[in-house]
Amino acid sequence: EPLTLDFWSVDQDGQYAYGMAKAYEAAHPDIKVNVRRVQFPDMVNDLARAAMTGNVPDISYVDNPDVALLASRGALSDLTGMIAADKTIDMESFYPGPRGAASVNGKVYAVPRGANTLALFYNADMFKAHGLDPDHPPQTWDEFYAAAKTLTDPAKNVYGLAFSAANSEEGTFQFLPWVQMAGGNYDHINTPGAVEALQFWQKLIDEKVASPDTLVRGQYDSTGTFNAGNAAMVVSGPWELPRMSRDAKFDWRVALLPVKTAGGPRASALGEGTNVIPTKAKHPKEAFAMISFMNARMPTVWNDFGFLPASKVDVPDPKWPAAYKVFATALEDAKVRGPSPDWVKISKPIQTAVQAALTHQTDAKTALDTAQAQIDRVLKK
Amino acid sequence: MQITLDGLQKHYGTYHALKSIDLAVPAGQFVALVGPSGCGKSTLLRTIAGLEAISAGTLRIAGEDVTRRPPRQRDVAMVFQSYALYPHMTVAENMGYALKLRRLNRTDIARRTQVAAATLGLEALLGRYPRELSGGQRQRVAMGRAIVRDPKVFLFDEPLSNLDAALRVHMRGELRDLHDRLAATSVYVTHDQIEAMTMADHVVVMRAGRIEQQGRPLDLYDRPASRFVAGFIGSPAMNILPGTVDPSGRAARLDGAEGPLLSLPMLLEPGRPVLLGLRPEHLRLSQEGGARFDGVVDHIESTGSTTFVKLKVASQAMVMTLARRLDVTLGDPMQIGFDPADLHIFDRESEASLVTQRDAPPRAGRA
Amino acid sequence: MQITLDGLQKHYGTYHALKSIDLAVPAGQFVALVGPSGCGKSTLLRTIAGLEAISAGTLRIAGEDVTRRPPRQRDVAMVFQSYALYPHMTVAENMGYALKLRRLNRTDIARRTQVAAATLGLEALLGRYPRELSGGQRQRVAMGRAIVRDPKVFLFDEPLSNLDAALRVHMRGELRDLHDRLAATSVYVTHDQIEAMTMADHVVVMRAGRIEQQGRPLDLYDRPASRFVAGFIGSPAMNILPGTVDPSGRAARLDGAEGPLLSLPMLLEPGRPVLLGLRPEHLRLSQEGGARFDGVVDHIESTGSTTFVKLKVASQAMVMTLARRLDVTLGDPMQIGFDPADLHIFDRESEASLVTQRDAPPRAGRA
Amino acid sequence: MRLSVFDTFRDGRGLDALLVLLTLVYLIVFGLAPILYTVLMSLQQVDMFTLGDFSRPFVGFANYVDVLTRPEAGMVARHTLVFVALSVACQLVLGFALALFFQQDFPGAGIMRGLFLAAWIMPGLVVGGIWRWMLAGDNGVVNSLLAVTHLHPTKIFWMSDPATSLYAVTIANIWLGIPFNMLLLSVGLAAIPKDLYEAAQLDGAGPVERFRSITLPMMRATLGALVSLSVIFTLQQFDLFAGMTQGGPSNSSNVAQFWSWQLSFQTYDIAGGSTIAVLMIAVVIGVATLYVRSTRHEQIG
Amino acid sequence: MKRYLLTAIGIGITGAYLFPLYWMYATALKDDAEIVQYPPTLVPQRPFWNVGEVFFGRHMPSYLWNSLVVAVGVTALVIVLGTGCAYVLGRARGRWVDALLFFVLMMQVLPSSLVVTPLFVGFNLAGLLGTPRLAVILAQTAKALPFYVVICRASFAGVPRDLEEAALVDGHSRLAAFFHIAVPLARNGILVAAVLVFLQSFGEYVFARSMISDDGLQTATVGLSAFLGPNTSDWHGIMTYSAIYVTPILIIFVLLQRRIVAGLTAGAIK
Ligand SMILES: Nc1ncnc2c1ncn2[C@@H]1O[C@H](COP(=O)(O)OP(=O)(O)OP(=O)(O)O)[C@@H](O)[C@H]1O
Ligand SMILES: Nc1ncnc2c1ncn2[C@@H]1O[C@H](COP(=O)(O)OP(=O)(O)OP(=O)(O)O)[C@@H](O)[C@H]1O
Ligand SMILES: [Mg+2]
Ligand SMILES: [Mg+2]
Repeated sequence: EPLTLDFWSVDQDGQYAYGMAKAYEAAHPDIKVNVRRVQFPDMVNDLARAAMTGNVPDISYVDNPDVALLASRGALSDLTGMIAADKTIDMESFYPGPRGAASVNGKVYAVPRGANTLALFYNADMFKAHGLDPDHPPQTWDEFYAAAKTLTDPAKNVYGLAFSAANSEEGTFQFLPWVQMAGGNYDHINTPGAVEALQFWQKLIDEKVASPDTLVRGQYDSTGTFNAGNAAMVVSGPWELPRMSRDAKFDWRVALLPVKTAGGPRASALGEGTNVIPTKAKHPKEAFAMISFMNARMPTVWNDFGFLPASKVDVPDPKWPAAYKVFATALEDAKVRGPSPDWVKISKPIQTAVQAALTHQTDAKTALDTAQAQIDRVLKK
Repeated sequence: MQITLDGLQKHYGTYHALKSIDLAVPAGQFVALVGPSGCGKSTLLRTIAGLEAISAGTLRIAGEDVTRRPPRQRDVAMVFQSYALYPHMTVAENMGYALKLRRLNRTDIARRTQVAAATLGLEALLGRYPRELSGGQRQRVAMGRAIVRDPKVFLFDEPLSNLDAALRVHMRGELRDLHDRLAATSVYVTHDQIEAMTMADHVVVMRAGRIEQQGRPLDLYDRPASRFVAGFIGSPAMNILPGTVDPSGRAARLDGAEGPLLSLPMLLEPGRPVLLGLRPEHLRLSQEGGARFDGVVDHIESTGSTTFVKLKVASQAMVMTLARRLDVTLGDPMQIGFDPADLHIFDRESEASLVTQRDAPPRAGRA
Repeated sequence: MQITLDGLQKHYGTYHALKSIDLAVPAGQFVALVGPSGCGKSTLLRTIAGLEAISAGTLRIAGEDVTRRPPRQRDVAMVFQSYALYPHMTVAENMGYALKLRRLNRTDIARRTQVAAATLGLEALLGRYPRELSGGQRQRVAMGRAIVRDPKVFLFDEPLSNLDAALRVHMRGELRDLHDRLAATSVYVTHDQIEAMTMADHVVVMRAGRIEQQGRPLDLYDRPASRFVAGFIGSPAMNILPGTVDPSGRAARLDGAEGPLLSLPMLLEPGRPVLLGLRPEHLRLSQEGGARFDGVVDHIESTGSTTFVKLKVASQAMVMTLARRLDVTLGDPMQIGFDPADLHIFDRESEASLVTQRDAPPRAGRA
Repeated sequence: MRLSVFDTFRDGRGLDALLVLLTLVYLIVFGLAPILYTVLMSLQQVDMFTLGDFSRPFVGFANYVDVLTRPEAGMVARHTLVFVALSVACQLVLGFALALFFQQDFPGAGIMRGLFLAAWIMPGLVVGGIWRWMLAGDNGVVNSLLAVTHLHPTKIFWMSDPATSLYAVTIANIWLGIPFNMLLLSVGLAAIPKDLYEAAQLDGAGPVERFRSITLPMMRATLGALVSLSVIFTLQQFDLFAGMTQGGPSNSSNVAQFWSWQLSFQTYDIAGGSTIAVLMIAVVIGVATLYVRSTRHEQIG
Repeated sequence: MKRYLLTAIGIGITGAYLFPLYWMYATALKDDAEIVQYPPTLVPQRPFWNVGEVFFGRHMPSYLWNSLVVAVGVTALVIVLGTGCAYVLGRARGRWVDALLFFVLMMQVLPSSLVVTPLFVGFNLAGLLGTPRLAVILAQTAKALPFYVVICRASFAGVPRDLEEAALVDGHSRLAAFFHIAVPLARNGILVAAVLVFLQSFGEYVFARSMISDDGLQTATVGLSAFLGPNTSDWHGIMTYSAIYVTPILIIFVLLQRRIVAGLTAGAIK
């Protein structure tokens, strides 16, 4: 009778985990893979609760910033040894971002399953209509602001820009690259550059270049407004490509995020997650074999599931080749959030600070100082 | 305040509860409304109060058409048959509620409540809730609620039915006094003959949603227009026996084997089937003179002051009331006398009285 | 079934509603329970039914101690003063419910319900819900609920108070027949003198939670043990006037200016303050012989058959009942006669009767 | 004679005891235990990963100090108060108005009343989503209707303006609570004997006065139950915050229950979350006490 | 005439109130672009309706069945456990009753999301997680029971006591009088409370999500969350799904309203 591997993921039918499971079962008739869907925000809770009762899966998806947390609490198997013995997984082949997310204190607890990052989508038709050159999307923050300002057309309910500053991890995800470009990071969130980055966002909202609802909209809904023609540009990721090509009835294009000043450092966010084996998994060996199998199929994730490959592999005949090139470039500078076992406690003050400043409850500097104080407390512990 | 009802009708779904009621109650009158259970008395009161939508007809109070006026614009006080006490208010609050709504000040309310409570013997219960009262106490609170006000119109729906005799006599006097003092117009539903006869200026007899007869109390007693009214007014009810006018036309023979011949106070067509009515209290024992017939004692009951003798007369049952004890054995024969002027005669078919046109019999001074 | 109450007490919170009731109702007896409103009649019935927890004392039915038995093990049928009809059942269902609980089959239930409904004049209303009935109709349904059963014990709490006179007379007969037919034991609360006197084998007079006197109906009428019972039994109530035994000891003078002298049927200490009682129906007009005094007509009421004359005698009020009309004007002087044997005498202090020991006066045959 | 054991459960005090115990035992096992566990956790150092083992260090009231000294604590308390007070009051008033309206006899009253159940059927996630769309600043239908009817021509950014975000959630919550209030009040209204209104009318009471002195006191049992349950439900409302504002912008619409959830399940600080829950229990104790006291003045049949 | 005016007003009020419900249907018929369009379209311009795809593609029959099992189980359990308690608390008075009432109300105090963790631990120890739907029923019953008791108590308090006394005299035990007289007369409150409990349990989310791991036993509201991914939220799908979920229940309640809600006015007790 076939051995059953329990595989928890956040995917929906037809996405990564299901596709991989089908492929793996086809290749290994003696194995059955039972995929269970877990809500994205619940994954850590469920894994922790499962660890408590012992009903853990054999393989699970874990979001990048959560690996450190779970690993530090002993919930994840140390894969260092198995990877060393394995022929297909080479940690060095991963981009620095994904690689950083997978290891804690030099030990590897996770294998990246793919990656995504942020870039700037823009509506080339609107660029033309407003006399902007669609072949030269904005390169710096100033150009970016100017373009957004030009593109904003309240009479037609069009904002120049859409992005997300929601009170959730998405807000941190979108904000950190701008801080990093200005010379700051999550652990130095109140540097002058970071304050400037936040003030730049403030300006976008204050001047109604981006909708005030940016504060409550996730990336998906923000991009929806872009697709509907209510925003001329949107900061978002490759996961939107299928929907955009279906819904956006205009010439849309992708560009790298603008940098603060010409020649300044680039930065982008690292998204997507990893596959892990929980500590109490019943079939760790078989589980690792499947992880290895999945890793081997990294070149197909772009076309099959809309992920960027997390490692430097050749993607043969990529869909949306132009977009692929931009995102692959962006990924080079994508930085992992953390890693820190207390990432959520770092991320929360950042979200709050961003929102407090954008709604002018405090000024940018004070907001970020407050956040920094809270982050310091967490990091010192 | 005069109350005038014109062609009033009331339907409950398909049930026709009031069938064209015409009634005029002059201002200041005290009207008793009597009739068998279910004939529509409460319904009539409720339409006057404005609690039931009227299906047809008009209602005027003091000349004004109030058919569509809400109850509270009619200035009517009513004692409900079901009491309808406010369960969440004490006795005092129940009684003072109407006054409170009239914005009387606290001391006035307390004073008037106190007075009414004293009248009703409720002083000790003012702080109780209705659920802590006996049946009669509840009824008194219901009454108290009406009498603390001084409304234009009083409507009483059997307000004394649960009170003992002494209290009832007392309340009769109080109610009538109140009525006179306020010069109010009162409509009073009762099943108590004594109440109807002694309190009211005018009695209305209802039957199945219609007014059967109305008039001064003693007129109804003396000259009931129909067998129904004759049987309804007076207690025990009038003895009504089928008979046939004999060939002379001056007497009638009771139906049944060897029915006795009763002389009639008037001339009727011979052979006409009639109903002969004799009130129990108009029957006498073996008296010389006057009309007379034989009966057999069937049953005897005494209330102490009054004795009810049930008789068999030519196989028909009759009741006789005597104002004293009687020492007879069941089965004893008895000779019964009566004054022919007390005989009521009704058409067998229409049941209408055949003697209503005659004058009131000269009854007074017959002691 | 015999019902025996021994030292029964009932408290409602701090209110002492029944203060040690001792009562033995022999099997098959029909007992009337009378007393002023609020004296504890309903409470007593409810304790017999098992609806109130008894604070002290024991209750036996048919010799068995049932003090702590639930109502259903007592086989008691009760008519509630408040009716307590099931609002979600039709008239027929209300009446048949107890039978259904006894697992009678459907046709039996229907038959018995039908019979009871016919007795009560409810045939046309069997399909109605209680809220669609008039007050008297509801009361009849409440009664129907009790009489469809054949229980050991019947408890009636003012079951006829909302019925018209004719129906009431009819129901009196029916209830008494039912009682006899089932050989049941019945306890019957009523405010109606006639009901108590004519239906009951035994009358219990209650006052403020105690039994004041009990006995055969006419005994209570003839020999009330106290001023209270004297005033309570009989309607209109007995005239009770303060007086003082005169020096002869054979007569008493009514208090007040020029109070007349009434001869006494017995010898009392001279100068003793007493209360003199005379029933309105024992007073006569200007009759030669017997005792006699003068009064002035104050007010006259007539029910048709009976006339109530209110008199002023030596500035005290008296009522006289006459079994006929009277043609006098207010203010007329009147000479009043009475039979000294009808005089009741009570101690002014204790209000106890001073004549209860004497034999029943030979009243019969005084016609 | 005493009742037999069997009989006491049919006729005596035993029946009351039995009926009460059914509920009581169940609630002690499945209701009280988790509450005590929560209280325990608020006194310990716990996070997501130490939930299962009981040998956790006790920290006394450190968690309370920690939670209460956080910068957002005061704000959250204030928001919770506003949210609960406003929601409960409006639900009650609107629910009462609707119950009174549909109490009248007109064709379709029953069907319409049934339709009001819709809000109770819809999953919380969907309700949150719908209101989010409807109150959206740029493309929400509410703003669009306000603009079309010239009530408020400029757009209101309901959820992203800190001045309105709490009210946006409150509006949605009021919508959600109306059927509950309306239905239970309808039940209470139907149980009031008609003749009391009739008596009051004759006593001269107008509609307002009748409502005040008959309807309200007669509904005491229902109102007590309703208000206390409404307060508790409102204190547990979670979906709308999750669906509409996530407590933002920057806590301007954060309330105790959402904050407690955020701490417990977003930052895995179970101790902090439990602490807030225990503080909320204290509020409910007050509500429950008021409710129990109010039942003393009820009319019991 | 006035009655029809009232009907018209009633329709107006109901319409306004149900607008969010309409918006759900409208959104279900719109594509993603139309959903965010401004000004919003009151009537979907390019309606498309993928009921079948959502219904079968998302395993709705099995989800709905599981929701039904949970809801029926909870409602039955709550009625069995709670009705008697509500009755006693509505009838008796005194310090004990106050204490009980207080206790019962307090059991309602914690949101599901907080009690689920201790219950999860306890149920795991007791082995109840092996029968996850039963576990959810037990947990949700604890949540709904206080609510039900408090609501029904108010209805029982309104039943006149003398009716029960009449039943005792007619030959009922107290237990039987409770069943045959008190319960029918308090039925409006019981029915409404039971309906609310049923609907609440049908839509239960937190317990089902945590305790049921087998997708074949999962309930409908949890199935709904499948439309929300880490980077996607398929509003069109969510609305379609919930339209499918809401519509039949709504139809049932409108059809049954004669018995459920309209019975309210008919049942005046006194
Ligand atoms: N729940 C209660 N709390 C306090 N007192 C009560 C309660 N129930 C009754 N009583 C009092 O007990 C006394 C006896 O009441 P009961 O109902 O037995 O009177 P009753 O003789 O039947 O009077 P009625 O002829 O008016 O019906 C009354 O004075 C009443 O006020
Ligand atoms: N809601 C109703 N639906 C149908 N019929 C009703 C309704 N209310 C009253 N009735 C009927 O209308 C008739 C008149 O009722 P009403 O209450 O006026 O009688 P009543 O004369 O006061 O009788 P009672 O002396 O018994 O109180 C009765 O036959 C009664 O059955
Ligand atoms: Mg009536
Ligand atoms: Mg009584």
